[in-house]
Amino acid sequence: MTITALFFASYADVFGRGRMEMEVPNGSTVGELLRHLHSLDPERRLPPAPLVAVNERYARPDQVLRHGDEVAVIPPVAGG
Amino acid sequence: MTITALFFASYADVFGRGRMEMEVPNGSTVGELLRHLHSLDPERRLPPAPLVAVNERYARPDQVLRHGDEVAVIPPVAGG
Amino acid sequence: MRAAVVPTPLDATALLAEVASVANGASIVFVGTVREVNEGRAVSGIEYTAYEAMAARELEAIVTEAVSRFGTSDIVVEHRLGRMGLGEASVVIAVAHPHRAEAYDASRFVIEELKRRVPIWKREEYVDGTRAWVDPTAARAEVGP
Amino acid sequence: MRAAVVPTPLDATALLAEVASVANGASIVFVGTVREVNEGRAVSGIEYTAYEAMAARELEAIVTEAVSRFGTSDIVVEHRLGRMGLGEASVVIAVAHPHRAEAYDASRFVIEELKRRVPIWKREEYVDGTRAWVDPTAARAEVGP
Repeated sequence: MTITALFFASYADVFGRGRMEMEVPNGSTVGELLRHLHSLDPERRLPPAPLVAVNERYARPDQVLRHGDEVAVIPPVAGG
Repeated sequence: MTITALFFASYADVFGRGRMEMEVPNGSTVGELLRHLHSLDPERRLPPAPLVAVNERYARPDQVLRHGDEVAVIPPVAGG
Repeated sequence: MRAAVVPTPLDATALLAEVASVANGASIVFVGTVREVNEGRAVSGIEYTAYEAMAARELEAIVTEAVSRFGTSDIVVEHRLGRMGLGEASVVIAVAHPHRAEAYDASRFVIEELKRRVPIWKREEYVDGTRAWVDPTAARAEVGP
Repeated sequence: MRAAVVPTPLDATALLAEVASVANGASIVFVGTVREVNEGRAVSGIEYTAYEAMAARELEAIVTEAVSRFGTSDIVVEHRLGRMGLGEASVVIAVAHPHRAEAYDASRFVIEELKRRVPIWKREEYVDGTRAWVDPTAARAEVGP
């Protein structure tokens, strides 16, 4: 299945882009997607357990992804 | 000696005026002035121990008054 | 820093501008206004009176204490006297500080101290035509219509 | 109640007017502005970016929580995105309530929750020509000039 990964702020610098369409196995979890992203980041600039939002809501690592989900990897927020 | 007593808000209603020039014995204290004021208020509309300011500063009952002092008897404040 | 007791309408925007500075990251403006209901009674207006010279002195003392306690000199307070209708502002406190926690604390300090010790009084006017001095320490005494 | 993420300059006076009501005795406006110094470094400006759809959703969720928790619907928050110079406002929170204690608490609640969970980021620009993403949870990562 396909999901869309979004990267913001310093994490967009890590991956050199803000958006990535990705093929992942059916039934993948947020945690499994993060492990895949870590494998694309050999310099370990992404922290071990970044915040993740699925379809604009914060998600836990065990949340199961579905085809078409928008998965945002969220750096420490600094609004205000 | 002479002092000026000031009455504000509901206390001005008690004495029917906001200002009274008063003769008091030399060496009178704030507490003694209050006892005198209570004697002028047979209906007991003035509370037993109102706040008092002497020359624009809050004063204790044992403060000794001097000729020319401005003594304000201050109802519960309600600014803001 | 500045403190004043004034007879004229207050301008929260002007006070906000007065404390603004590129040294500050947080500005807070508190505005106290006349409410249409107080303790269940329908209010039509409030008249504020003061022991003016002492009120100005106490307000200044409070601001001076806040400046020293919270570490910013960007604090301005104005209290209006006279009759105010519903929604009109009786007091405005503007505080700016490099950091927000201190800005909130300083703003709160000024209004709480003001209510505790500045010699200002208010007489509420009710829609039924009566009026009464407000005594925050007790039940109210009624005064004629 | 209203929450928005906007690209345009903020107007604290307009937000104050938006929450005003004769039902309220206290209005508080919080304004967050760009400071000239942060953690010892001379700042020339800040660029704010966001996950915009989620930021708007989270801001609305925070305001909805505040409305329910503090008992007033007179809460408005706007966060600006884009580049801001020194002294410019990045966020304005206006709250009005019948009573001041709840007004202060609601205002504080909104800014603290905003800083905790709304997906907005800032990149500071320094007078030495460098810039860096601000990470409130750690030391900063430097990014080129």
